[in-house]
Amino acid sequence: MDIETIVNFSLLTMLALTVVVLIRMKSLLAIVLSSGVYSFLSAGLFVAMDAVDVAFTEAAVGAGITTVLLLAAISITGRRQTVSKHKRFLPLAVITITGAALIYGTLDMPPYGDPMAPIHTHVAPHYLTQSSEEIGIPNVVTSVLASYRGYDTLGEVAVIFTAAVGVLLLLGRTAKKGEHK
Amino acid sequence: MDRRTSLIVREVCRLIIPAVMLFALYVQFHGEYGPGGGFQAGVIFAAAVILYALVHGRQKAQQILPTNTVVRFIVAGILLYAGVGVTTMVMGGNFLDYDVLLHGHQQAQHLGIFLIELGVGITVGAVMIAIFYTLDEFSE
Amino acid sequence: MIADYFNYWVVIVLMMMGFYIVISDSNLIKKIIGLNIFQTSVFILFISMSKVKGGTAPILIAETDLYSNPLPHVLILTAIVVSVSTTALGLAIIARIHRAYDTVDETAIHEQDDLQDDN
Amino acid sequence: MLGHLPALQVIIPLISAPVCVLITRASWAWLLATIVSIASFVIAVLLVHEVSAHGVLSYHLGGWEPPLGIEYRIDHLSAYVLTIVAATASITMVAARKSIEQEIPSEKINLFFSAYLLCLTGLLGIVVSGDAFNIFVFLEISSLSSYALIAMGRDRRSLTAAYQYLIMGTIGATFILIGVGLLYMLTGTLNIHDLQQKIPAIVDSRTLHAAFAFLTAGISLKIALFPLHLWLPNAYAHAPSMITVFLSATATKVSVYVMLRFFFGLFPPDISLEQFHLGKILLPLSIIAILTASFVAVFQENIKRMLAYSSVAQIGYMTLGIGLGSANGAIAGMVYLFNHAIIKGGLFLAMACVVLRTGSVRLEDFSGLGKRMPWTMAAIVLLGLGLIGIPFTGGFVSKWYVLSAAIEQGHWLAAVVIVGGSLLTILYIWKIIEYAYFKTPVSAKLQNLTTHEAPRQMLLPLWLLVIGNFYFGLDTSFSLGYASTAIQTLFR
Repeated sequence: MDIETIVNFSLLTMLALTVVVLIRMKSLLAIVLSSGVYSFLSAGLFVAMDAVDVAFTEAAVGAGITTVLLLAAISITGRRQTVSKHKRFLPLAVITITGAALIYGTLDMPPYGDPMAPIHTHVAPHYLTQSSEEIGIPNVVTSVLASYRGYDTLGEVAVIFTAAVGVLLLLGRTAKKGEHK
Repeated sequence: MDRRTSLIVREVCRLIIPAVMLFALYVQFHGEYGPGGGFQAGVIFAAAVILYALVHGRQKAQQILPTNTVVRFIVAGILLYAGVGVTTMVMGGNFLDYDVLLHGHQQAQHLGIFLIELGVGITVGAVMIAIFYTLDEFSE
Repeated sequence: MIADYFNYWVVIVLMMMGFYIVISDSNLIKKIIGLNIFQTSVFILFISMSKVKGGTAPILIAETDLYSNPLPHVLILTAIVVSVSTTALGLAIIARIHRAYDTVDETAIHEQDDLQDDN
Repeated sequence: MLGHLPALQVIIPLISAPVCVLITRASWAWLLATIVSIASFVIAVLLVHEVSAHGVLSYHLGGWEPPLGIEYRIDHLSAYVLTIVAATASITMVAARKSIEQEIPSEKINLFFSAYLLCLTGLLGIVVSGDAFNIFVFLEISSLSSYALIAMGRDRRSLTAAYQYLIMGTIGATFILIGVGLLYMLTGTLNIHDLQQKIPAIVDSRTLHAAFAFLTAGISLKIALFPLHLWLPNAYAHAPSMITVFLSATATKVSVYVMLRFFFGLFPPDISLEQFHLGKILLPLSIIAILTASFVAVFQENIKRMLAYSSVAQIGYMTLGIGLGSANGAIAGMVYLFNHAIIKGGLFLAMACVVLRTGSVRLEDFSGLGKRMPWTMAAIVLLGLGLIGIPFTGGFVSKWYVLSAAIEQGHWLAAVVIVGGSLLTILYIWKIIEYAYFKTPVSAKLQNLTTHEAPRQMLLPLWLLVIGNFYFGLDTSFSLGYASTAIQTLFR
């Protein structure tokens, strides 16, 4: 086993452990912090898999902003998780079926890291070989994000704008007047 | 938080916050060469403002950067992005086809990418700040 | 075989654990956290696809020609933004629910709704 | 300029949404939203003509050839759905002003219309896009904005409904994302046209089967197909009146479009039907949806919720048509989609009129409304005839084609269910008529209320839909003709 594989395996194991612990936790504060840890570990995994831009974003957003928002939310609602009866059987059945469908789907997947997989041989080589000519910047992720698929990024900005409009609509100052109940 | 720790925290933040903001600018304009870009820069910039609001109180942050201004920044960012698209359309290209912006092909792509990344950065940073303000205000 | 798919299998387990939290837990905030874990795990699935053995990050340098696939990275950057947007909106709705019901527990909310007659 | 129409269809509402945030006067925000909706309708009509004249339109965003860049691809199917979405959006907006001013705090109306414009952007963006991931992005724009819009309802239950929808909707979207990811993994492309060329070669791959399963589950959640429909009745019952009108006429219709596009466009139809047995999944679920949801509707005391359950049943008719697995079945499903947008949009618009005047949609509060709001109630009756499927209405045309497609395929059970569902529809529509015309108000509050007819600004759009219901019962040249061309292009 090479060093890359070992790093991968151990990060994945730590991720799994984090979720197992998180499922069993009762304190919302601890849960929020563990979910931050989860994001942070995934950011590490993204670095190990060469996705530095994604890792950067995941660390800033998943571990950073999301955690801050969750903390602000539990300061509104109180930190104690109310314990009540959980449904167990149906959710377990659902995830077993879904998980099984996915595992079944992996059986014909190209092996992990295979450079000859279709995903690496159709459109992607064009980005990697032509973008220095067509765009002229070294970071191919930026080239694809801002130019080849720049329209998706406009959509992404629209999504986050939608979130802002939604939050202002729901919680903005005057919400107190038209109170529900 | 008692006075003494808060003094230390404030002094540390006085140093950190400008550094974080500078870093955000670096990430914004260096995304073409290394990891980073508008989105990450916006988030980092927002983190600096949020840090300021956590240390000095949200009201103080809002005195410097009022909610209304933040909302205007959100709108400005997204309009800048879409505006680049409309401009390329008016200049005879397809939507977001940067090539028509300037004569040199690569220079045009550079300009387009620079502008839309700026739009992304402004909107994302402002949205994060606005959401934090609103959630925090609601909790009072 | 195992080394070829180990990544994917662990990721599937992670996804399902997140999904389980969403559909089994009755605390509204914990559901959102479950959703985050579910989505983050899907991101890991995408990034796993993009990896090329022996490749490097897709930032062009003179020393190599072997890079990992940049496209899934771009897709996941967008998906991360979508995910944080959903979280923010979900939390805003939860804050309002807390004000209206004084609880963020699904079962307790249903009980209150059943008491109030339908209008 | 005509060449830019596909992009303009989405960009105009997209740019108007942030502009709308800056407008402080409520009536101007409404005006902007209305003008933009009508402009989208005009563009949609122009696109219908362009597609008829020149065939498929392809627009390369950013000037990059697909599959390198994102493509907008407009064929008959997308032009047809664009027209429905933009037309109902325009009618909704024209009627919306008074109702929204009453239900939404005035300082927030600009944000509210901005969210509406984003929702419209998302829905139109889904329909014009020829790129699987881009569809996901616009799906999220429309979904996030509809969660926020639904949560603005007057009752606190709108909040829980919005939350429930957010959770279910995000699960659905994540499933679609997984499906798209697996497809990309197998083919290396996200472009739908390109995927269509590549899928036949990998049809035996188990990964492709998994992708198909995840797309089916995700889209079914978004469509609210039984048993994944649970979010819909609450969301429709508690959303602001005009948002129910808008979403019922557009959002689930666009989800049905996504189903058609993915299973008869991205996957070639014969592969979806013969290799993956789409029909065997859709048919039983649709049949159960028609029967159970119609049955539950009969017992509802809240009429908005009754009509929402009715929508779940009507979606069953559409997926039944698609599940029949023939071109005629899919055409029937599309005609159903067309007429149901008119009928259900109209019925919910009538509910908005009633809410504006009485503040209630409880069945017992409808007592005596036949006299007090004659025009609104008459519209409910006429649209109700369409919902049941009485001859000379658009509803009849759609039921007729689903029925004959079922018989053509020899699905007698489906045929019986189609008729049985109509009988149940008679029951719940009759309940409304009974209260409105044959009962006198019991509560003192309502007796003293001097309820009068809804304002003309709402009645005119409402009656436009009523007339549409009858017009498209007689003239099917667009509703049926265009749908046939659309499906035949896909099945060829």
